[in-house]
Amino acid sequence: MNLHEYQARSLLKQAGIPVPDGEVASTPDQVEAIARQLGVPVVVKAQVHAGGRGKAGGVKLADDPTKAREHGEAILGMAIKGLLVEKVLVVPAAEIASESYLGLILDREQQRPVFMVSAEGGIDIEEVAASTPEKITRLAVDPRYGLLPHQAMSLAFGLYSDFKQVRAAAKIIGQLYDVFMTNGASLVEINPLVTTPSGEVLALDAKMSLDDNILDRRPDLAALRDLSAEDPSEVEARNAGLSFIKLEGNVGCVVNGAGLAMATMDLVKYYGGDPANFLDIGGSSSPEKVINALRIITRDPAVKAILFNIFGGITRTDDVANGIVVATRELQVSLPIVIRLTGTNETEAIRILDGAGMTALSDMDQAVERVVQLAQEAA
Amino acid sequence: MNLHEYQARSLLKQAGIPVPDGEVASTPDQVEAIARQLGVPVVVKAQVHAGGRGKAGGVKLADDPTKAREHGEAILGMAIKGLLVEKVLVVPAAEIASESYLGLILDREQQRPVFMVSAEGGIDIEEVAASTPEKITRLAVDPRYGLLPHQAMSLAFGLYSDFKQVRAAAKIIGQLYDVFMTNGASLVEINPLVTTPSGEVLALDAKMSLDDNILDRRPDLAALRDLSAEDPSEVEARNAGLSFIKLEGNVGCVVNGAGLAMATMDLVKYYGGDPANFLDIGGSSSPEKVINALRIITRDPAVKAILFNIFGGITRTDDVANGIVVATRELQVSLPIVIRLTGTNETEAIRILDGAGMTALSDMDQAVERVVQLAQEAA
Amino acid sequence: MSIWIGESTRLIVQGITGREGSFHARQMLEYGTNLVAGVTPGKGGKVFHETVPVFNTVAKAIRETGANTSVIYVPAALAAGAIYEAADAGIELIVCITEGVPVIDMTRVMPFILEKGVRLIGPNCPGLITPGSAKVGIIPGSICLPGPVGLVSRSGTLTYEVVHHLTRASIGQSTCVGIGGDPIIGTNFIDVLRAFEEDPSTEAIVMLGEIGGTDEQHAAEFVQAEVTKPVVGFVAGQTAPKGRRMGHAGAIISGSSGTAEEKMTAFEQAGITVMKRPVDVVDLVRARMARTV
Amino acid sequence: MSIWIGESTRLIVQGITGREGSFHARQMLEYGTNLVAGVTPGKGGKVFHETVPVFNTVAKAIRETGANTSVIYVPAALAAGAIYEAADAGIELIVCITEGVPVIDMTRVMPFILEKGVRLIGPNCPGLITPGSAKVGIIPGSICLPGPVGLVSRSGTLTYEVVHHLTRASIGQSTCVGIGGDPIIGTNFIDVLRAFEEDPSTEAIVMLGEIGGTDEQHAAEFVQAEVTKPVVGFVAGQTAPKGRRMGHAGAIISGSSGTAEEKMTAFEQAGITVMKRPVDVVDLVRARMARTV
Repeated sequence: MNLHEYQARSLLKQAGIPVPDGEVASTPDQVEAIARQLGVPVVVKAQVHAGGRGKAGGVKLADDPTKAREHGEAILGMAIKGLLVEKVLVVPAAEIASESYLGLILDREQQRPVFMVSAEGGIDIEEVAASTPEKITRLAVDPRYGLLPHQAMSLAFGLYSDFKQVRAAAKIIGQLYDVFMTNGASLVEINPLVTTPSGEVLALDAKMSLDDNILDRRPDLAALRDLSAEDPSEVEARNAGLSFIKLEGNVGCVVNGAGLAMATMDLVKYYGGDPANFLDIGGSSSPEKVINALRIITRDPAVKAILFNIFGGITRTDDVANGIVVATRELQVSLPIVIRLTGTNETEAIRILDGAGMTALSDMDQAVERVVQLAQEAA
Repeated sequence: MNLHEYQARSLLKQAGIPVPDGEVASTPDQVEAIARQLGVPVVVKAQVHAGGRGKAGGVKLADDPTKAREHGEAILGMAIKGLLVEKVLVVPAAEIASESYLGLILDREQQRPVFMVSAEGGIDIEEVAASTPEKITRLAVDPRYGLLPHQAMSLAFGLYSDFKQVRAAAKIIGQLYDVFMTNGASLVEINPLVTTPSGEVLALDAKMSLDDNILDRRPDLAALRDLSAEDPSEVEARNAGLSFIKLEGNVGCVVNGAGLAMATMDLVKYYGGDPANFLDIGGSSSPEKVINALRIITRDPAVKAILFNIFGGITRTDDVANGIVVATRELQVSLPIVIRLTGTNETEAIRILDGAGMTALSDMDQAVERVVQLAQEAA
Repeated sequence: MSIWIGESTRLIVQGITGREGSFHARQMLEYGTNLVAGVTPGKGGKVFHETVPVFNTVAKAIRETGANTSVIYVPAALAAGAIYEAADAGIELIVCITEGVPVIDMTRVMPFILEKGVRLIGPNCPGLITPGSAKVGIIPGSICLPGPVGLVSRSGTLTYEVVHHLTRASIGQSTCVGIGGDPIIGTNFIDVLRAFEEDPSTEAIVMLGEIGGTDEQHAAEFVQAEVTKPVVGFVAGQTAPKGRRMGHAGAIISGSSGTAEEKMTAFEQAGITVMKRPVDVVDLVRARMARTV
Repeated sequence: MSIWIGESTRLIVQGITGREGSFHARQMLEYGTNLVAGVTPGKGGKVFHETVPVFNTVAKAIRETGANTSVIYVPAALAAGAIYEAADAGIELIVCITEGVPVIDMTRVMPFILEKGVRLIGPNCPGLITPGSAKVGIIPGSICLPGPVGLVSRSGTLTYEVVHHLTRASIGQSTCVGIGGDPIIGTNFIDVLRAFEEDPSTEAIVMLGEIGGTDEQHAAEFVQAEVTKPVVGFVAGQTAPKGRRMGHAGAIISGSSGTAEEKMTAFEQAGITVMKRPVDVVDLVRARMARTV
């Protein structure tokens, strides 16, 4: 789960990391009021889960509160990479002497949190990473011992030559590690970490992603989820215990298991079709899950045909068959449906579908070819 | 540093361990008032750094507040193993179904915290340890991973058969580990850990010792030191940066280094004398340290002669010589003093002593023989 | 012959009295797996399915039954604790089926596992099966057939799909291993490839990867350098968009890294024959095995 | 010859710009020790005593000077961090002089040291000296003499006393090691005894113990089982009362365990000749060495 900048900076602040003042606004009036209260100049920043906000016009400097309001009007409601901006963060414009980059990710290969630090921070960090990777220092932390003092110091020595700033940065690096571990993050970034002309070290922007698996034990973090920033279908799917991602095609897919779901999408493409979604109903699938899955998929007007691809292992195919029968009846689905079922309780499943006037295929390729053809005919 | 029971139980309580209510009193009036407030029966318990309080009459049950007051009168001001009781803890008398023992120590050999747990707790735990050590389960904790859930459970399964009690005990065991580690303890004990007839698990008594080295970084814990429970000379010595322990003999010893100080005491004994103290002035000894050392030793009326035994390494013997000259003049010491100096700046030291009409020996055995003889003559 | 599980397996189920644990314990028993005990704290002394004793702790289960393998079906919040317990008690192979284990838990579990010299498979995996001999996890026994193909996969049902094709074509399997779809897992492709390479009963290897991370690329390098047996591979997620988690916590393409294309290229460069569709497994395995005989 | 330090020692001082560190750095230089660098964060680029470069980190000091040994004089609160840094950077022998290190810090430092395969001496110790060759720590060089006796001790000035007696009697030392008086220390008696046993230049061993713990008892068992060279021992604290910490954090008799009597008995049973007084070392070492020649 991605956090908004304003949420991430508040977690950083709680950990003691120096972050400039700032408030979130969702109306131009609020933007103006905050600008007055903080004192100008201020920066108005779109709060949206997308990179490249600055280049997209989502970050603007204002020299007076009225100008801040205008920026608020312009940014609130704009779309950045397809995402609607519903909130802006208003912060005092900091005078900047230098910009560094401080990142901490969970590294799959090393199976540890790994710092990535560069004295060349700012908006072009991706370019630094691509063209001069040697300018990024990487350091893995052994979670059994935690971040050791000399590790924080050595990273900080890589950023600054002034020892006061080195110490300040080392402290921030330690706090960043704590934020990461205590909140079960998969990524935390401060970009830029700036020095001011007076020598202070400040976190000017913050980015943070959490491991979804931590949310069960941390309702406080789960509450940070911004449903308005997500596709409503995906929110609905998650609430129903489904794993769903909307795509651009016209073949709706209902599959059990993430790997098989991806392979099914790939096969749709292989046979010349275009998948409308990724959807995994999971292992122990009740009829309700099938109903919810079908409801979400049929709401997408682009979908022209629907494929069920179920390999019964833990999943009982008769459960799924029951779900399909009930769902199509309840939702009055008029789209063509192709069903592929095999595995656990397959005979019973076929009997159930038969009784409802539906047929099931047992071969995946055959089913995918068929649904692609139906979708093309309907388009 | 040893904590009083009431201090230890308050740390346990902060960590979430269930501890019965209770208040500390230093007057019989307070004892009576607390007994009224808690409701009788209550137990009045001497707060003193000594084991065997119960057998010494320092723990008494009272059925009514007046009786509690009488117990308070009897216990406050009594001496247990030479220590004056200045405070009592008043707690409600718990109904007890079973008594267990829960201890956690820092084990030198394993270099880890080690739990010691026994289903046979209560006042006779020392006897259990001596006669049936197999009834005490030991479990070392790797501080890199902390106490693992199954370790706490397995200890708890050793105590109780009722699963609710097992779970409660496992939770307490986890909290005890946290108390130990966060406060830099060298020992924490709950004895007894009781079950009540209604099935609750409670810590009825608590004992805790802290590593003195942790106190510098934990002023909150350093503040728990009860100076009234210690020998005033030892308090004064500690404040002066000296390591001092009062003994029963008549030969005062001033030595640099703990090992040499012990060896000096042993040698006093070897030559038929009796050391009056252990005193280590430490490595970098200023003249002030010598003055303070001499002041503390001469205050003991039992001391009949004083030995300085200084092996100059880091310690500059001329510093010590200066200290001796100033101190004997300032304090007008009339006791015989034997000085043994050797090592760093020894020539200068002898010159300084010479100038003040004092002589120094360079041989330890010779010096000890001499001071023992002088003490015997003066006795 | 097989890898890691077989006739000498003495299995315990951690969480045997739970819904998932009891269902799959029964399946494993029915398949003929040597299930010697169950563990659920607080249920010690009970008997599961009339034959399997239940203990409060793994240590006790080992003492009483000589167990050497454990499969874990406890809730996500307790999974790390269950792994620690099994490893600490002396279990040699731990298979963690539980999904949703916080990755932060795994960063501490992994060094513990390595220090103890224990093999962990998973978490969030379907486990493994040696057809005709032992099943540890949730892979349906009915779709498997004893034979010469070793299979390793990051997913569950996609594995079943591929195994199903093999079995229908009468190509049996030595052992099928699902290593799981999480970012941090106990056993990776290379571990399984090495075991198959050393296992005399395995003659060919099928490897099912997916988008996310670089495990497949490293595995490809390993195959090129160390594996003499024929390998056929697949990568799921060619149509997956960047930056989105495709179900599995590990199946996410970040930046330009972790794409299916990149992985398939790595496979081809390493001499791994790449399947375009799951069904291709049959022809490709046949062709590669024919060539090596 | 000697153990652990000598001609090949390339020493750094952590905390070289502090009061203690700079004083003893000068002493070590004067003794002829190969002191190649100092480390104090924030003082990188300075030069100590006109010849010794100061670096911000141990890693940099090693890169620039090839250091292999470190001695630590930082404040107690920073000591654990300094040990981690030296071990992490690749130092092979770390000597921590700092006293007052919280024991809880050492419970985490020790497994780190062991994983890295590094030798730590101390904390709260006087360090070690190979007379005529290298001095790492605070043992006064002037009282030592090169020769055949290896000495190991838990204390500081008591060591000097005993070494002084040996030197005055023209009995030189191979290496003198002060292991420190804390409850948790990096190197114990057995480690040093083993090294002396293996060191061809050491012909006899002097071992100075004190009350508290059971290290001396274990060392005695080790001597009986594994040491062929003559060993002379001493135990300080015969007159110490129970339950009181005699200066050293480790010198405390708890219950009936850790007494001087118990330890002296263990020594005698193991064939270690026990000194009654420090001065006895001369006669006893002479006697034991004469017998073995």
